[in-house]
Amino acid sequence: MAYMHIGKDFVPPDVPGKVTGRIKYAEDYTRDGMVYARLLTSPIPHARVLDIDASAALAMDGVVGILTADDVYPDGEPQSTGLKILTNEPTLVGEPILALAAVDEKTAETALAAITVTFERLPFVIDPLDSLAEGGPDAYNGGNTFVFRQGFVQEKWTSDQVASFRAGNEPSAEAPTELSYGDLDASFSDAAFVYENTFTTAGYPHMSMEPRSALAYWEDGKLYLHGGSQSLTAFADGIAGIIGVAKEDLVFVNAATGGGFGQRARAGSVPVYGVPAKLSQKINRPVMMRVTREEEFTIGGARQGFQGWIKLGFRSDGTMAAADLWIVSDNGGKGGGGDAFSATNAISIVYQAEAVRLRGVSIGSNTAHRGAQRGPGENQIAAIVSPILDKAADELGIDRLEIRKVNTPQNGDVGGIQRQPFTSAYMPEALEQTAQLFDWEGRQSRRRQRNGSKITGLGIGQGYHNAGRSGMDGIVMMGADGRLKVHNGVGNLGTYSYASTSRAAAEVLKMPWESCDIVTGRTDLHLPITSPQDGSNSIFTNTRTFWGAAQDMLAKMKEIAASDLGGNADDYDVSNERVHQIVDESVGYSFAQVAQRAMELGGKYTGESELPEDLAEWTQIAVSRLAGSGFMGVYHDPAHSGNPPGFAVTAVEIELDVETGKVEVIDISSVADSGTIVHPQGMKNQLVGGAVWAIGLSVLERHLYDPQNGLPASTGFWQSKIPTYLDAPAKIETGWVDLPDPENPVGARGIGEPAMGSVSAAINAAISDALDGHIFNATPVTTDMIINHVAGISEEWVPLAQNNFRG
Amino acid sequence: MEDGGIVRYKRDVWGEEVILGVSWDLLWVVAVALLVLLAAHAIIMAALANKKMDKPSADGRRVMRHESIDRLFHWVMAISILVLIFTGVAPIIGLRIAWLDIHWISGLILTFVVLLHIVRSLFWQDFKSMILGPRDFGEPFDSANKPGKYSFEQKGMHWAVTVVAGAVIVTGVMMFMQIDSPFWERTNSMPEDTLGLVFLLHGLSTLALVALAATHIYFALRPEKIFYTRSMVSGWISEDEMTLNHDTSKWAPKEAD
Amino acid sequence: MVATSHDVMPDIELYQPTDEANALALANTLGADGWLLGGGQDTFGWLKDRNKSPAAMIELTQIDAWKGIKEIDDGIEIGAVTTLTEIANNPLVQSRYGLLATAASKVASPQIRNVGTLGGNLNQDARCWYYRRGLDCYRAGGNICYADSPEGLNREHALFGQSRCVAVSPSDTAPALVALDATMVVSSSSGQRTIAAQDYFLGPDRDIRNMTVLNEGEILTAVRIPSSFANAEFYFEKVADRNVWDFALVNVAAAIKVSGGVIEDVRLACGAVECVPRRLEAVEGAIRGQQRSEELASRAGELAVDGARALNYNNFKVPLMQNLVKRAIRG
Amino acid sequence: MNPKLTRRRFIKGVIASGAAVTTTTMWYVANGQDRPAGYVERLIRINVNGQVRNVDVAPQETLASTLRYKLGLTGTKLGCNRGECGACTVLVDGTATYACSVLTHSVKTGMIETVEGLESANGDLHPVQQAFVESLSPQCGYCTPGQVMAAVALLRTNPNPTREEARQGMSGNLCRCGSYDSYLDGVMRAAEIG
Repeated sequence: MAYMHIGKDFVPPDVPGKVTGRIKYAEDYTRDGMVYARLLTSPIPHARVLDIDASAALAMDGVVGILTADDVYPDGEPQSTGLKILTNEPTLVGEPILALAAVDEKTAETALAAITVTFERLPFVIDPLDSLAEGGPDAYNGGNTFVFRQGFVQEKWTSDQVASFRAGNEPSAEAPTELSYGDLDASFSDAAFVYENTFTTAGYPHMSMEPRSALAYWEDGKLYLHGGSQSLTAFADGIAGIIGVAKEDLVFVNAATGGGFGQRARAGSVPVYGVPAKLSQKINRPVMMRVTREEEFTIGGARQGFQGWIKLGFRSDGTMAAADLWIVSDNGGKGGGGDAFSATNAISIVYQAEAVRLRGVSIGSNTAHRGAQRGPGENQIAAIVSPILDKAADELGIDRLEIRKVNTPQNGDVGGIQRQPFTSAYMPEALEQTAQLFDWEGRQSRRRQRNGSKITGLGIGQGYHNAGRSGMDGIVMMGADGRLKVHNGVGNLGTYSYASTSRAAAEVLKMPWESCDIVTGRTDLHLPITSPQDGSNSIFTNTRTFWGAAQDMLAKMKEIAASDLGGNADDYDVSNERVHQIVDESVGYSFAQVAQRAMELGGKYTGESELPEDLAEWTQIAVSRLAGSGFMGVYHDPAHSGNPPGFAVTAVEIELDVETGKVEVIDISSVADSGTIVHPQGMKNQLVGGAVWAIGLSVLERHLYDPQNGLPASTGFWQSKIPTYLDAPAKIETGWVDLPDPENPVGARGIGEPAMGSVSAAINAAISDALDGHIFNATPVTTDMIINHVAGISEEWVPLAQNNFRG
Repeated sequence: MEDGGIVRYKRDVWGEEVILGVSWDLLWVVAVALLVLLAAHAIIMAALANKKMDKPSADGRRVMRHESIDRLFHWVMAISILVLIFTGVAPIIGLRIAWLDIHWISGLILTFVVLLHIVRSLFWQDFKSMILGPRDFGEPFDSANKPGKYSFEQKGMHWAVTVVAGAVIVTGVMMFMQIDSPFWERTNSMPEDTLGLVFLLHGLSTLALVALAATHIYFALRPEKIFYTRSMVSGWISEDEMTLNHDTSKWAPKEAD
Repeated sequence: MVATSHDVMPDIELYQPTDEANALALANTLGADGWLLGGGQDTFGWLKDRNKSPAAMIELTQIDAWKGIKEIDDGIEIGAVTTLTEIANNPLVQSRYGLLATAASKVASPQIRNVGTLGGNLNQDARCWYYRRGLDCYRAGGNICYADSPEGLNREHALFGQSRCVAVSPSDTAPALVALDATMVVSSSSGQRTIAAQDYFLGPDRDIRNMTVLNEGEILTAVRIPSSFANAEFYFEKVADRNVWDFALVNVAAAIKVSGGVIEDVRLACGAVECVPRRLEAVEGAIRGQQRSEELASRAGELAVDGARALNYNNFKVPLMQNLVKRAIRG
Repeated sequence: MNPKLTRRRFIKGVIASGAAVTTTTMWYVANGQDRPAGYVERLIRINVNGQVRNVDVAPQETLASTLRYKLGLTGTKLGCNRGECGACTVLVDGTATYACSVLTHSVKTGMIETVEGLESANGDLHPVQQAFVESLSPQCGYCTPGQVMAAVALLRTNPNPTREEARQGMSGNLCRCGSYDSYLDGVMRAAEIG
């Protein structure tokens, strides 16, 4: 289908501001009378605050005030895992205890040193398996896991069960969570090749470039909060509740966000914005809370680590008969994360396994809190499964691309524990296109070729994430100038989907992009609710809402034109910013005129009546404030059916140096199946960005906590090993299938997360390939692991260790 | 880290203040105090010197005071203690030498020798001769009351050294167990506050040992006492020296060969 | 308490002397509470964290006499505050002492090399994260090592010369200078002394608080590289987790004179395996005068790790060091 | 007594009392001397983006603090404040420098360029900025000002870099979004249109 805007590049309105430094992030704002707040955080992994003596600090020149958990929670802290605004019961080193405001940051830091906090030290644990073992310490007060509606629970295995698991055996303990479909035993008995082993994947921090600094001030009863988030209205909706301010009294200002990667999608993972909000309320001054890189690490969240056991069975034709998983998920010091379930779903979906079972439990450790991180679950497991798939291929004498083809999901298939049908699936096309782009066949001659100490490894991998939601709201407005204003509550974290989805509205009205404005960046511009911008859903979710809102406006235009100029509504169409009769284009209104008429008519045309049912409360507030101010198109999106998958396929070539253990990624070719491509440059950015993230997951990034004292070692970019320019290849090849999805008006599905998983799967497969099929069953595979493997050294580390990855 | 006069404090791994060890400034306090006291003593002795004291003759019949084995023990102890003091103090005063291995090796030697000495003194030596009783305290004030084999001062010095060296050795061994050695790999099993206490005691007893060693050496070199030092080398003292300084009814040494 | 993550430079005075005498006088009078400031790339983290609290900084980069690269009778002299970028790009260094040029080009990142100085790279403090976190460990004047224990995170730590502290020399240029038989020129208000590069660095056995022989009031003002190994065959390799902004897991620097396939003379040093750049004299002795060959290289590698004592998580450094030395000799 | 010990303890005491600034002053007063030459004055004039600005700069102040909090040039971002990310990259006499890791006093005689100073008088974007827009190089944009400045410095010394040279030249700038490929596209395009 030929579109005016969909599938075409454009300049998102915020890009010039980014290259000139003019666009403002939270910390770039100032306010008259603004004071600086800094946090005093827990030096102890698990403790209880017995006493806080801040008298000396408060007596210092320039100190304006402090905020403690008692100020924030006069009736006591919520008894659950999850970050608090401030706490008296820290469960990780670096958790905020109190905040102090002073005239400048230096004074605040000096004053903090004068505060004496008396702690009661409590038992702590860094490795979830140590907590599972009978008599092992619990990360939380009252248990080592938190069960919805049950509260804190103690989950314990016998020491022998833990030891046996660490020794590489299937866990024998009862699993609190068990999900499955199919006849596992029957399917395994059909298998010609069965692989079974324990595995571990490291948790690691999101480390967005922008620390979560925030500015807050109160003005005539309204809270103005400047902060960074992945979502705009969805985040504001949530943070209002956390801070305890009415939705209509919160103005959330968020023009740009310095990265999120899952951790700033929902307010629950950034409650620290409550600190400047509450503090400024207490001291009646605007408060800028500066957050350091180290604090960004400790409260910025991390990916869940897995300590797992996996068993995969393959038939002689290569099809995956069964997949059985037992996963202990690291819930960190603050809970959160459902990675194990997503991981299992991903195996079911990507390899179309006939029978699948997940047994699992989430256990706390006194480390950084866990939350969704780019492809949570799907991407860790992609890197674990891919080398196993290759082993099966080699054992069964099948080509490694072929075994993926025989297992590939496609149109009409179902997948996941719920056996949900896909809205559409073009993975076979993606596999084929990747093979072409990468010249998979041609490169086979290079496979395992040795050049000095370097061995070439080839790998191919697939990534998946559910990539679309529905049920949100859309608002478009038009004033007497005839310009289209898309009221947009999507967050701006660098995917530009806020802009590309807005173009669906322009598409409906066949308007030139120059005549359209995106209204966004602060919630007092009256923006509709939308889904949090996580789970690669924005493109699918919001093209639906903006398309719908524009359709509503289009219908209203035709109605007005028909009633004014004669004929029926469906005798009319739009083009060149006019609504006109199809037979005689001269009969019609310019958009400026029809908007004018709409405002004269009022009522449903200006949002004053006949609003769609089920508009979210947040949207209702926006609509009520916009009502009567202009020609309005408003829409509530009904639920879609089926699972809109985001798929990606990647092939890589690596060079592995057996003498240094270094893995250099030489070539990456990634192809996306995410329906119709809305914004090619944006799509390419997601693919290349995902590739760099994958290098981090596969060979670099990990958590380092000292089991002796619970102190974090990997608090900066350096020790977190964030991939640099020279850790990524100079060029990454990208492509896309670009076939439409029927459940989306423009045929689009998301891609952000799968774009990473496919590359991780390919890199870990390539590493095994270079080492004659040796499988590490771990991410990341670091330099030292490779050297030790080649040299036949076994380190003295604890098997399946979590959070002190290889020391 | 902060100095608090006698004790130095540090932050433990979680930021709580704990004892780090003794304040080494005390080393200079001890040094100065010793100089003053010993100098004073020397001056007084010099003043008294004109009051004629008959100096015993080293000639004539010789009696055995220290068996060769005991002399060997003494000198090995002496050397290891001096080495320990030097290697322990060197890094504190900023001497850049690889002191640690020498230090713990000398420490082990001292420990070993002390143990041997204890065993020997209990079963083979005349242990009673070193016992410090109430009557001994009158000795210095009554020229008629002469000591047996060991004078009040000698017993006092011996037992002071015993106590202090004991403390240094016990704490030293505990510290030794906190570093890597040929015998074990170190761990961090000892709590930091306990560790600090051990360091403090080791430091304090070291200071006392420095004082005692200096005093001991000073008196060993005093002209009126030098014959004792000679006896620690050659083993004998003259009958004259014996009768003048000791009560032969309390101590009847055998002939020196 | 260490319960705050600091981020702002606390009050510290700054002196910007423009002539040598003045700088040396300041260093002398300020002594322990004067911090010698080169490019500051190792300094500001310490100060922002408030883990080191000098009263004043003495900036050395305004003194032209201590900048630049010039020829001397026997070789070249490099001012201590010459930037790493200048050294990496200097034609003289590139042509005759490529080993140093390569080493300098491997340090950290371009921007850090742009302001970071040779002196700073040589004098930078240990990177052990426990120490950097501001814990009162042995090196900080305390009475404990958190890294050298069964559970300590010591993947980046020492294989040799551990003595209570197990931190390693983090410098990339230090091993290169040891291999080039360089001499350090150290000045103070009471005069000047020169020290061989390999004697310039101190292990914890001799001084657990300081990594060099510099005394209070002394300043490293220049480095002299003799012509003895000019234009020799050089090999430098740094292996780190990341290819930018990372410290070596192990690095190796070799200067080899070969004629007719025979190794006439050689100097070898490894970084990040000991608290000082480790000169491999035993290896040098064993291969000097030998026919260069794969076997000789392998033997050199084995000899290089003789006596290594691995901690719990750094066993991999043994084969890594062995391989790097092998590669250096193999060429 | 050992001078080392006593002096250190004296200093510790003073610093502990949070009065580091007065320490050396006290030392000189105590010794009846004037401050030695080289002591910095706080009021300085610095040239930023071609404009000479008078500003009161503390001795220990970093250039990033001066730019952001004294001159309001918030285009220069603080991603880590530790020289580990490059978001604060500015040019000092044309050399790419981490503004978070250099003292303002150390560069007060130099020509300082920030991302705000690149546009031409008539508001046209600098070729690098233009190319970054056309290549959609930025994602979240937080590292972008630093990437822009690094690219400007690179292209001044090497107007026509190979992609590999550009990769090396840009390598002091971290991008957590992983947009390296798109930034390199931008640098290569800038070299063309520049």
